[in-house]
Amino acid sequence: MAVRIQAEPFDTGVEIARLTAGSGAGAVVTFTGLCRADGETGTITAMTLEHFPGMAEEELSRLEAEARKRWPLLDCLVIHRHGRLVPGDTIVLVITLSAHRDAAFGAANFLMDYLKTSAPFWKKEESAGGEQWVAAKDSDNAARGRWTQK
Amino acid sequence: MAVRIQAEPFDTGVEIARLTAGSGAGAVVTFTGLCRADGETGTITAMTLEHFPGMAEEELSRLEAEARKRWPLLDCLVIHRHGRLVPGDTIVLVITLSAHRDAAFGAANFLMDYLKTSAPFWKKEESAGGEQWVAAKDSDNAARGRWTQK
Amino acid sequence: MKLRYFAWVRERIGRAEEDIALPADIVTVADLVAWLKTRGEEYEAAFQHEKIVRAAIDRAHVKPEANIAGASEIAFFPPMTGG
Amino acid sequence: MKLRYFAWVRERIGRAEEDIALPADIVTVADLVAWLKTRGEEYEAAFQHEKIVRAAIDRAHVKPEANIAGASEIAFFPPMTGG
Repeated sequence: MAVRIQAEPFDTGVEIARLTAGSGAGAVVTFTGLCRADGETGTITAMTLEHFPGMAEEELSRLEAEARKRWPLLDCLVIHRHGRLVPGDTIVLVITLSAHRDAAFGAANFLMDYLKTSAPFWKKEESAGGEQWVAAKDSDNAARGRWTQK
Repeated sequence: MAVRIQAEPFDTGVEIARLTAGSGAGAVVTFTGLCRADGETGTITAMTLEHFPGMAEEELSRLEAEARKRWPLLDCLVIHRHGRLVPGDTIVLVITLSAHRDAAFGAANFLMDYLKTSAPFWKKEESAGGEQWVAAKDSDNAARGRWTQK
Repeated sequence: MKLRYFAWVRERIGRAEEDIALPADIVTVADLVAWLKTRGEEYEAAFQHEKIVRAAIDRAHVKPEANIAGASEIAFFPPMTGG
Repeated sequence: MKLRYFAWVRERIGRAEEDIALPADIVTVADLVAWLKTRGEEYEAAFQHEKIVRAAIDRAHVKPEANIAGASEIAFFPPMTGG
């Protein structure tokens, strides 16, 4: 399964090159999520991503399998980091490969929407005022809803 | 203007890293289009991309400006190659950076849809049977139509 | 039964996991939450807004009405905020 | 007037560009296409299905009814197939 949970940074360029070589793909879409200083709880200096080891891998693998069922993907990769990150650090990488762009865009979008609301990760942000857990966003649940309403 | 027309290959990883560094972005979306052996006119050995120098740059710059007007982008890059390419070669790269993923995904999708139907590039494919110009696809015009129907 | 807690559920309960012998009349996840809330202030705080807390049985998301029969591990955690 | 041709329009006409003095009664791009078609078989072949051929005045897309007054360069080409 092309799913990885890791504390270490990833190199988006290396991952794209590795997946694309010899794939026969006509379309490669990537999404990279990064830690922003302008966090959900205010201006932050760092964040810590807690996760549920084991379930995180299983849940992302389930999402990947669902994406492959819905779109004709030639390949697919999801990397999610955990641990302490500072603004500018990468958090998540999704890469989708397909013959045509609709499938690659659709699957990358779908994976991000579901990942946000179902992969067991939790963000705690650090700011001058202390530490605070990030609350789930209604907009993320709405985004996920898009995929089940038709 | 972050628009480049070139015969040379590009390095997606290098371009992503360059745009992302210090951008403050929370979301980076990339689309890479590649030459496929399974071409529009059959199994191909190569293709040649003809373009209208000058107008190609201007048209892509107009599309970029329109994307920046519609979505809050922190940065944006479009690279399109011309000349002779073989299967596996990169053709086009779109990178969009924003605070949140909706804008980055939306703008990348929009740029690709418009680029396909309005940037002055034409593909001629080479196969065992000779050379043949690629015909414009109805599906590309339909994809473009999505952005004007609301 | 092994119970696991994550994020602020873990912080409020004060531990990441525990093994507890459950009364025989606990059938669903909702029953388990109701029973845990009787075990002390820390559980009451964690499940104060119990509809917010999510559950997973053996690493798969479940709803409050899910039957816990056969489960070897049940986890409780806030809505996910990854990505 | 400088005229430029691309892709199969260029191949059918047999040249990439040319400078032509246009009759004064040509007002629109459509007028220009109709007049070009009278100049020989190669133009007739290029504009055989004239609704398919696209035009640009000074590097901007225009419709057949666009006025060519003030134009310094008009280009004709098939529907785009880049990306």
